[in-house]
Amino acid sequence: MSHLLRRHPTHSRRPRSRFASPSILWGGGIVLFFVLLALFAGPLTALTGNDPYSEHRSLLGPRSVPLGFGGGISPSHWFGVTPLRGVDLFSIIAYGTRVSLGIGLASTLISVVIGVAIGLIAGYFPGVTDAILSRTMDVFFGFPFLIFAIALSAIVPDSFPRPLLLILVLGFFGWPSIARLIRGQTLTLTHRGYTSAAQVMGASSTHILLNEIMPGLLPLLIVRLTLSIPGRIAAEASLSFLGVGINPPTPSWGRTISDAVAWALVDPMYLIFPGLALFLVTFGFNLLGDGLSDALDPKAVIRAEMTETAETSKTTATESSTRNSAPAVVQQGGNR
Amino acid sequence: MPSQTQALMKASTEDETWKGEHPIIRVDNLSVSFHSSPVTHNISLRLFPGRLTALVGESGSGKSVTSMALPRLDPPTARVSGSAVYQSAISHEHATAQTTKTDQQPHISSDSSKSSGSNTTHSSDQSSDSIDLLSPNAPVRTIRGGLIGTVFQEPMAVFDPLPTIGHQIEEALEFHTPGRSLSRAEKKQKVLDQLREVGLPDPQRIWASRPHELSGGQLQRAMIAMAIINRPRVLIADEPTTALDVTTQKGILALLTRLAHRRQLAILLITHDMGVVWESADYVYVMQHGRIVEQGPTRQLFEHPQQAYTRELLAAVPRLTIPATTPVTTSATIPVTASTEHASAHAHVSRETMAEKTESEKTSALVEVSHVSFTYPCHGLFHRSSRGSGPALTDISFRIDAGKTLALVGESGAGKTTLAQILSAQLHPQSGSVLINGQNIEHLKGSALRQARSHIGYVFQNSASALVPTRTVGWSIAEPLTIHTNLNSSAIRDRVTALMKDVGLNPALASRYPSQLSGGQQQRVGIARALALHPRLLIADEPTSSLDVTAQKRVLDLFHRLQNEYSYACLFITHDLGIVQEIADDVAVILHGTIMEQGPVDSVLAHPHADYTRTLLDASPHIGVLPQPPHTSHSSHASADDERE
Amino acid sequence: MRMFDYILRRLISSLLVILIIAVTLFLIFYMFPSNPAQLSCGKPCSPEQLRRVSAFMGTDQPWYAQLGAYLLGIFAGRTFGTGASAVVCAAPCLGYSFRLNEPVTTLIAERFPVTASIAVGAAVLWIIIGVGTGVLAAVKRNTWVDRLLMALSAIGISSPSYLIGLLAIIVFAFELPVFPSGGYVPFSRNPAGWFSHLLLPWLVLALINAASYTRITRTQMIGEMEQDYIRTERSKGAPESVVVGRHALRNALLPVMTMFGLDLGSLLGGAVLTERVFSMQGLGMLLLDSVTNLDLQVLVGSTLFAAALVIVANLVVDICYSFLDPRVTVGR
Amino acid sequence: GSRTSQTGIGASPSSSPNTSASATPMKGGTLTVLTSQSSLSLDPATSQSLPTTTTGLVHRRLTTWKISHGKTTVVPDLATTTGTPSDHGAVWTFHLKKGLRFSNGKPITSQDVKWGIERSFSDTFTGGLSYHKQLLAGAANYHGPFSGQQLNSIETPNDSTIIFHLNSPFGAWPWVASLISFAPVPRGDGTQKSYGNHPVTSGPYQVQSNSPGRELVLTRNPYWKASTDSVRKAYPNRIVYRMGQDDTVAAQQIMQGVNGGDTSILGEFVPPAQLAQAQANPQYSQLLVTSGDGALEYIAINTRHIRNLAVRQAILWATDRAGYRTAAGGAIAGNYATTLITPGIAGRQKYDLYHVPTGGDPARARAILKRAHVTVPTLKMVIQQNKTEQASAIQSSLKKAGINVRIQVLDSGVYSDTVTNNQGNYDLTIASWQPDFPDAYANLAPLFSSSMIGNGNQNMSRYSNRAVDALMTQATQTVDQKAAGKLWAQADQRIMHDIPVVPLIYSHNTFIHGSRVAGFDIGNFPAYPDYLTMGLTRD
Ligand SMILES: Nc1ncnc2c1ncn2[C@@H]1O[C@H](COP(=O)(O)OP(=O)(O)OP(=O)(O)O)[C@@H](O)[C@H]1O
Ligand SMILES: Nc1ncnc2c1ncn2[C@@H]1O[C@H](COP(=O)(O)OP(=O)(O)OP(=O)(O)O)[C@@H](O)[C@H]1O
Ligand SMILES: [Mg+2]
Ligand SMILES: [Mg+2]
Repeated sequence: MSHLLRRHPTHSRRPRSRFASPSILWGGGIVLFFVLLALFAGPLTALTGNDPYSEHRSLLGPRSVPLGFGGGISPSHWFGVTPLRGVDLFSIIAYGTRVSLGIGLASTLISVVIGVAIGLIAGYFPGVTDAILSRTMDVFFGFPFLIFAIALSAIVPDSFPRPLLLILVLGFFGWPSIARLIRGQTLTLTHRGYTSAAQVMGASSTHILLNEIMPGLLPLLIVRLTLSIPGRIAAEASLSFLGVGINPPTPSWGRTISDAVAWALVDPMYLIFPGLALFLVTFGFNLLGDGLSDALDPKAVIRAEMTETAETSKTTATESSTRNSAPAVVQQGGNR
Repeated sequence: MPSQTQALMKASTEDETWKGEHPIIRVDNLSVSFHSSPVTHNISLRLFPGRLTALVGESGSGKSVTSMALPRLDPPTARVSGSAVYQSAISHEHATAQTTKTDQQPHISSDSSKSSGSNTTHSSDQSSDSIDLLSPNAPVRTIRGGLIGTVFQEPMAVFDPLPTIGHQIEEALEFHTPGRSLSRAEKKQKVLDQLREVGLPDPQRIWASRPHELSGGQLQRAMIAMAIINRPRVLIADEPTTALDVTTQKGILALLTRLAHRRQLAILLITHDMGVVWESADYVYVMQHGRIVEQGPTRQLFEHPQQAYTRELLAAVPRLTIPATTPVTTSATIPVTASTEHASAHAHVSRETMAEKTESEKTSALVEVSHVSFTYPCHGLFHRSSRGSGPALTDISFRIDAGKTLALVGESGAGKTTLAQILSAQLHPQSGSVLINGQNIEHLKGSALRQARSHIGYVFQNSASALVPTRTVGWSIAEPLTIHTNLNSSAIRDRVTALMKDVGLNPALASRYPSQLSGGQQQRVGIARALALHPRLLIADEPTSSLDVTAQKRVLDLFHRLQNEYSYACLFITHDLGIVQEIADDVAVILHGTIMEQGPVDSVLAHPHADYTRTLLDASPHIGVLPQPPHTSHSSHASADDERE
Repeated sequence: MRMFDYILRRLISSLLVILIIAVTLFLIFYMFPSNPAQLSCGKPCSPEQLRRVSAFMGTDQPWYAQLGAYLLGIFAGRTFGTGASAVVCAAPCLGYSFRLNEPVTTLIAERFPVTASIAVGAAVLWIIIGVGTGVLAAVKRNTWVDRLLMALSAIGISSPSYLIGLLAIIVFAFELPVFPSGGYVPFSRNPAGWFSHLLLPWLVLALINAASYTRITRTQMIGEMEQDYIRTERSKGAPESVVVGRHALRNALLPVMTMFGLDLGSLLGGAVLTERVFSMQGLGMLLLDSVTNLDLQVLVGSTLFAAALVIVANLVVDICYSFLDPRVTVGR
Repeated sequence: GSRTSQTGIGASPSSSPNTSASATPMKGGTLTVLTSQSSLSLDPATSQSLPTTTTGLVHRRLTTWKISHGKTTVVPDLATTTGTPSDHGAVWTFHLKKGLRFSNGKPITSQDVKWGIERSFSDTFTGGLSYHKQLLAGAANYHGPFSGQQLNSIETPNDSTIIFHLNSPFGAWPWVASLISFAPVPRGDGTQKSYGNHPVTSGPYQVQSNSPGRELVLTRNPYWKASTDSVRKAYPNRIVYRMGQDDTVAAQQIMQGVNGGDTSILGEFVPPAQLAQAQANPQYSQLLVTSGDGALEYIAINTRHIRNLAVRQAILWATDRAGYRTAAGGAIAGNYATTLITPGIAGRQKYDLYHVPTGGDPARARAILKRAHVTVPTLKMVIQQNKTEQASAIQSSLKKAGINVRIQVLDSGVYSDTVTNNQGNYDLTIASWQPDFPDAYANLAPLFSSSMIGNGNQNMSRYSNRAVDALMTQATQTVDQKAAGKLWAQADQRIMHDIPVVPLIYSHNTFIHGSRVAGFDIGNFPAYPDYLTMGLTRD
């Protein structure tokens, strides 16, 4: 129903142009690049005959530091090898994309779904519902996430896949902050005229939440989301730093970065490559988020159209016949 | 240069009442376009100090867009071309001396030379005091608020929701007071005085209130107060009285005229109410389709309308036709044009319905309100601004039968909107009951409530904020259909197109966002949405306040037609007694939250019992017997006119 | 009085929240593979000895009994052991650390100033930096200023705090030694030292946190700048600084404030990574050490304290919200 | 010495005496000890500290260790001799020196020593070294002195004489008497648990201020007399402990000499990255001091889970020790290990039962498994955070032999609990062990005695062999150290036949000290620097 009027002739070209802003293209491109990297980590690393597990001890010096330029960069080891064990760093990063991106996306998804749902409900239904949900958020806030993570890593059987555990932990502890933000915004949006209008129309709460309130939350939510994904990847890194991240040998950016920090002065490339990957992904998501929230903001659409109409005035001319085919409006004054 | 001066003289010498004065604002060839499609074409206007210039025209013709270009308050997407020059009134003598001859030809913008705009600033004798308003170097901050005060069309959204009204007005004062010359108390006092001047009854409370705690009319007056507090030279008032009841409207108009005279203020009054134009404007420009189609001194224009559109405008005004028995002397004035027939036909209908009513008295009413009282709770933990405000409604009772319309008229802030909100279960009364279709709506919950509400159409007073800003207006009109019907999308689209045509909107506008529409267009979107489901009860809160007479007529006809077709009950909130007479069967007059009197329209208007009703009737702008010398029609202001400062 | 009622109601429900957290913590510990007493049994440890230690520490009791004793202790105080060597923990007893030999309340009292110094200073910085850059980016939308700020904030967001922290130490404490590399000097002992030791952690935390504030502020500002009231402000002749600073910003700050309250609240409960990297013994390190050493009572005590801070922060945020946004009523 | 090697306050004999700065320390100055630990107990009853590290600075004992020219010997401390055995070594008598005083000025008597030992039996005070608790007669049901009971197996006939009655003869008692529990506590004092935060001291330093987990400041004890003490040099005027330090930052700080790093030492091993960094820089490498063969690092195989000897053999053969060592930082990490008793312990016999190549022999491992017709399920290896790389190296070497290993990294507390509790829910773990005193008893018994399984004890292989138990008991009771040594060596080889562990390396601990720190020496035992002889040089 929401796309009802999008199919109107004048709209036929909007979806393409609206979502074709440079931010979306660049951001989407970067994100896509990493998604592809994750998917094709196998074939890609196979090009040089590497995998993220094999040790290349011959490439290490007597102090277990990679020999050669830039941490052992060579045609067969594009990013060099790691100190101590001489594992191919490119393979680690390529395979690590799976874990890191997976954790970032999946846990964010969980948090956002729970957080938005609970935030909306708490903000929209005052009184008991709000009180109960808000206090639940308090419990989660008050509960040290780290402690929980550490405890869980001890309690949960090790046969339970660690990445999944991290996704769940990060997901279930990440929602309250989203929920609270959403709740606050919902409180404000509930008092907007158009929300009352929908209520008076007899719209169900679901309808109002989805159609009146959600769109108003979107810009904030998208920003929060794009902040969240890299935040989760970083959180995985922090957990690794404290020793409760992904278990070896599964490669992950977080663990690699946390291991590499100490080597910053000895083998800087060990830190720079995964750090750069993390930064690029963050940057990509942020660009994408900025672009998306612009694309979803009607005022921005209007602005975009402005420049666009100038460019595509020809197409508009041909379309105007279609537009006019809609029965002309009656009574614009009688004498034209 | 020469052509410029000529154009200027042409404009300024059209009528002897201008006394050869020099325009304070000259607009030439102003065109505004949105994404390279123009909405106004070569508009030329003159504003004179001490004069009230009216800009009338159909909804969406570009009135707001044109006027907002002067203080450069157009949306950023607007492209403005042409010229607009401000010239201080000091050096007017020269121009006055040159005024020699009267040009009776309407000054159509397309006549004037293209080059005029750029030259104005270099006019030799006034260069020091003239400001090119559209130049990028124009001192916008001095212009806005200081030279040009602005009253916006939609009063509900114009205030920052967080600070108090008093604070926001004080701030306007600060921007144009050099240094810190005013103490806090002084500022507050000034603001309170100004609030009182615009006719707000309890300035202290208004001062301390937040925007959401005020009624539409209260906000509108606060806006006016804010616009004039710095004594600007020019005031642009975009439909400043739409949310006001007639008495207040009259007061505001009187105030504006007084200000114009006293302070030598040039006022550009945008309105669709020809009655208002007649009563207060000195000069009128008529706009249609983005062009000025006709202009002239008020009387002349009313007496000899040249353009068909102008005539139509004049004809379509719903006139207050008061039966002979009324004590009001102006009652006999019957419009010049053909609406007599219609009005009497309608009167007939009302009489019929009255007869039916007595028969059906025992059948249950569609709406039955008994002994409803409501007081706004004190909001927030810290905000005690509503302290001292008494109950918004006290002991309200009335009924509306199916197929009948009850008009609710009353002072601004009387509690009309509050009552409408109670009827639609947005607010719950502290006492009393509201039965709709026999159900106590207050006790309904969940799907029962939603079901009940699907039979209620509600036109919001603040049409702009009642539309989702992130959705196209087509979506908004379709919303009730998507909620309550299973129509497929093409059926819905057809329905939306039909509805838009019904209310006089070009269906092509369906793909626009609310912010891209004019005030009247937004309002009609709201009406179309309310009618989408053929409600059994229609609550319309000042649904035509922003509409020009043609559009208004169209909407009222639509209401009639649909009511005949679906025989819904209607609560119609308005302040226009003319509309009341045209559309309503019964009328309730509300003051300070209490119904002063109610009954069939004709009998109430003919035999008003309550003093307030009488005041209302007196205050209603009547287009008196035409032609009428302007001096007599303005006699009430005459004394004020003399007190020039 | 509404205010008072509301706060009272919130405080009562907060007690429930605290209780739930305490129960959960005890439950989690109960699920641990075995007895924390093992760690303080000594080397070598006989079963008999282990039993005694367990009895002394109370870990031989079922979890609910331990929890009950713990909760009771908060109000009535507790005594561990008997006779001359009994450990008395006066009410409000949040537990006793058998590892550090101090009541948890004492530990918290010692550590809180450290964490508070870090948190408050960083918070002040990041709210200024974050909101400032956010407003700037919004005002300069789509210019290179905006892009630069967005890129910088992307770096901030994508950097784990320990990474930035360690790199900052390497650069500012070692390569060009202008700041101390870590540690905490109490303000009372040496204000200048306090400041210089805290500057680096403040900056690091502030930069990282500011990044998300930049973004949120920017988005909100852009939204507000398109509202109708902005036009009204301009029509009054308001200088752009007032339009942006006084009106748009105030409206835009509402969600920012929600976030800020929470962030500050939880940071006051311990800035684990920052404290660790900068070797500052605040609540975060206390908490971390207590997990690492299975020091249950310290863990519960400091968690409850942190939780209380968060709850208070939430309450303050909610009250502020109703104060700042008159349309919202908290006591509904 | 300990379960996990990083107690920083721990204990080995080896080849080269590792002396750093040749300059002799001066008297005075403030020495800073940076440590990542979050607690430091100075309570004689609860500490597990070595005599040559922190507690050695504040507490004297009956005997203590002297490290000179790389040799570690037990020497008299408070006592005049290292103890006189009688009754075949089941009774030991000590006499106190004259003129000994506590930091509060009171004279130190034999009752104070007795009180200190008795205190360690109290239920309140647990967590210390408990070797004496199993050895002293009649101690099983003793609950400490606070309820008025005395431990009768400790006699104090006069103020300067103290006599110990043991369950059975115990030859290494002089070493036991050097442990922290034998430090005096003023009689009647120290009833409170927090005593360890501000103890009355007998060594050259006393506690000036102590905020647990954060900072400890030691200043001179005016009542300590150098004339009564042959070991402690007491150079610095003040010693400050900074706890909870990030070891990477601390090592860097010391290397670069910023922020007082020049007068500081790091309480832990140098982290691998900083180790590599310092080795590469001649200026920094001077600051490093590496011990000789210290703790034994090994893979403990949970013999309760992996009962099949063939599997344990396969693991032994598959293990790539060279890979392990590389992952631990290279040659500097230590020498390859084949025996269980570490070099430098009296009686150790060097042997190599299997002659596994250092890089492992996965083919042989496969062959063993094939011959035994076993398929090995995926094995669970629990490790601590700091062993991640090494564990990964082991994992990949076992994989070559077809043995899959799943690594679980655990936080230190949880790790300790997991490997020492009664369930033993793991198959493999990487551990290292440095004895608490240089005696084969402390080397083997805690790791392989069946009484040391679970309950928080260190037999992580959960190895239980009656013959070995008997052999160890016999060795323990042998007072003649030579004869005992033979028995221990026999036990060593006997255990290795069962392969409950795979010995990896004898770790070399590398420490770092500031450029102005001198006397930072590591003897053959323990593989930790001697805090008692450290001091600052003149600028
Ligand atoms: N949310 C609120 N809180 C407190 N007072 C309110 C609130 N809303 C309205 N009021 C007050 O209640 C009174 C009635 O308001 P209402 O909106 O019903 O007036 P109205 O008759 O619709 O006026 P108008 O014609 O100006 O729209 C006014 O004095 C107004 O200031
Ligand atoms: N931001 C915008 N973008 C695109 N079109 C716009 C925008 N604002 C106004 N318009 C269009 O410009 C035309 C003139 O609008 P304007 O607001 O001036 O009308 P108006 O004469 O004030 O009408 P009303 O009496 O209904 O307020 C309308 O057709 C409107 O739809
Ligand atoms: Mg308009
Ligand atoms: Mg109203």
